[in-house]
Amino acid sequence: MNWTWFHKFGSPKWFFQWADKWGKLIFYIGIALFLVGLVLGLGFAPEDYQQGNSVRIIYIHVPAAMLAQSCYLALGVAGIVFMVWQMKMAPIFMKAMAPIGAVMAFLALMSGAIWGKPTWGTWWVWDARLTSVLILFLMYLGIVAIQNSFDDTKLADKAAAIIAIIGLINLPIIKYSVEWWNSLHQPATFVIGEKPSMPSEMWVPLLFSVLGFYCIVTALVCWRMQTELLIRERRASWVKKEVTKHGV
Amino acid sequence: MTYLSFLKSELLAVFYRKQDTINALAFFLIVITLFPLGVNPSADFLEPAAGGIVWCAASLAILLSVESLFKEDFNDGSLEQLIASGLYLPITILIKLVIQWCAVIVPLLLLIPLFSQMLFLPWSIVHVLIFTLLLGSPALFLVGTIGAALTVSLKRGAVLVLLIILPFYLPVIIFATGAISAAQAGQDYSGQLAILGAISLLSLALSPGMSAVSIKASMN
Amino acid sequence: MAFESFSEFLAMGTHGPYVWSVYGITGVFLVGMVLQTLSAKKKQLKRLHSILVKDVSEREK
Amino acid sequence: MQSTLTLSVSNLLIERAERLLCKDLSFEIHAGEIVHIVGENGAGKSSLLKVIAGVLSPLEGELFFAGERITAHRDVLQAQLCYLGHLAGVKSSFTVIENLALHFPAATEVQILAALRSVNIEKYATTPAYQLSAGQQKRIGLARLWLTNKKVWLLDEPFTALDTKGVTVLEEKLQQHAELGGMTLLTTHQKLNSTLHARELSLDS
Repeated sequence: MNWTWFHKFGSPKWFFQWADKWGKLIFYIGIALFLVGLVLGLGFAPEDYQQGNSVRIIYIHVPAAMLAQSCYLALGVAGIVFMVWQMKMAPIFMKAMAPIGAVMAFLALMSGAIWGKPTWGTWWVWDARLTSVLILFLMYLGIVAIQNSFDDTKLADKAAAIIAIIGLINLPIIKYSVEWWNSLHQPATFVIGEKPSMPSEMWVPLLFSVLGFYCIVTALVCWRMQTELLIRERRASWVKKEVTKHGV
Repeated sequence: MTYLSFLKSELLAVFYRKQDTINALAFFLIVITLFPLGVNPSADFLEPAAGGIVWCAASLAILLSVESLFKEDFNDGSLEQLIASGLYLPITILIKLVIQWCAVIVPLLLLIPLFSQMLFLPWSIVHVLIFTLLLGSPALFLVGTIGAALTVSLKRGAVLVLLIILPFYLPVIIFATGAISAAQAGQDYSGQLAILGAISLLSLALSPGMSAVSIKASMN
Repeated sequence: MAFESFSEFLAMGTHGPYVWSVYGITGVFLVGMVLQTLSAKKKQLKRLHSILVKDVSEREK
Repeated sequence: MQSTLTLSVSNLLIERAERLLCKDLSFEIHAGEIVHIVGENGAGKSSLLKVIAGVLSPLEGELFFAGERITAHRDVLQAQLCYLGHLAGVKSSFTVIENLALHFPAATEVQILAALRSVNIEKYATTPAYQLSAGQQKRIGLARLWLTNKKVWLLDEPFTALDTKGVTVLEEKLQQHAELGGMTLLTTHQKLNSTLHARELSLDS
């Protein structure tokens, strides 16, 4: 297998220029996909026979929840990459990613709670999915807190990486424990966002929306990494060149 | 410095810091008192909630006692000496932790029969509570140590440790209280105990090494 | 089309407030994130640029 | 044997809190030498000692001791190392004797008392350290020099908080250590007695 792409992403200069070239395109593609998903989902998808039109919240809830999980997964993997291979880009990626993941977890919680009101009659139900997202949100807050608590960037990077790795190991344990705990306390009546067989009118817009979210988050992370790179590599000659090129 | 002399001096340190152990137990007692006063003192509420209350109180007390595990050593230079001594850091951390565990958990276990009566936990269940504490608390100590090691150079790290470590305590709390409620319902609880043991073993495999890395990163 | 008219679309049966508040809040957060990200990048570029200009002018002196 | 006891440092790069302390630092210390690290405040004197002791890691560079590469693992050096940092690692709740017993489990009480006599704190042997003054606490750390048989001494500001008599005693000890084939690397703002023949190593570029 050819690993040059991996090494290229490890080079700050190469990444900065790559993000300059592709960031905007990815962002616009993401927006387009998301809008298509929204139009299809809000206007054309059928309403649910049980939940009525509130099911349309799925086009926000599911992508946000998926992103929240994927982002934490990515954080953990970046933590391992940093601790094992000392790759310089990994903590920059983590710094850019953590707040976005936290926002995604928050959006999933918020949409889940609002969806819960017409579905269950209360804003909050301690169901397995909402509870795990809540814990995930807390774990994000921990990582963001630790990233911002140290004056020494190196120590902050290492601390965040270690916590992300422990989080990655813990994630399946937490998920399993919460599901088990949930089955103990309330037999599942019906779980939001999960249908045995979803009609294509529903999952096609969902797919668009999910892909759109992924693209938007990718673009955002690229841009935030650029900012972080500018801060950390401010003395490097390539940064000076980029700064003159961008002008003001 | 040898492992044995380090062990002796740690025992001595725990002996001199008796007040810390007493503080942890007092904190535990206060949290337990909060529930009857703050929620409901009737046996109807307390009996099913007892396991959860004890475990929440224990988690907080343990985390607070672990949080400052390396603080004093960091501030007086002992930690530097320990690193420069050539002893294998993960092992010394483990020694420290075992002593701390004994200092906090042993008195706690002795007091558990008393506390469980205050919470109306039936006598026939008390031993299950003790089992869960024996099997689950090592995981809490081990995971908490990583947080303590990471924040050792911070002046005010206590809240940060609580924030980053408590989410990792949730599975332990869930399975521990699960075992207790299973026992209360007259069901088999050995599965939950086995999971608690497994989590503790996993933490034992990971925590000393990660704590050592964290401590080394914190030196300046 | 799942809806007969635009007003029906807005009402979403009886679930309009729920659906639209979710989409509204999400929109605010997404736009906020994008603006914050771009402005942070711009601010950093500007800061570095001003330092660079100062350096160059000092060297010329 | 003495000729193999050499500590050498090559192309060391030390960074602390994103500040470059030293770059391309190379030097060698041989048995019987006393090296005095000089440099301005914040030049990285303490950090250099910590890097050699293994407390901090250098960003770049290599360390060798007795012919072995010790950059990644300092075990070989640490087996021969007595490091006294800016903070001497004195536990305030321990008595003076208990503090020393941690480092010298094999030492008898007579030996420890003799060491305490050398640094003039014998009468406080069973006093908890927190009751002692800063200078007396510093002497607890220094007393280790009279108990240790380690060859490599790294001393960070050993003379602060010592009176003139204490300084003389410590200088004599350093002299004796050098004559016995030990090596000393120390930082101090004080002018060292010329009889020590200390070699100066400057960190200022």
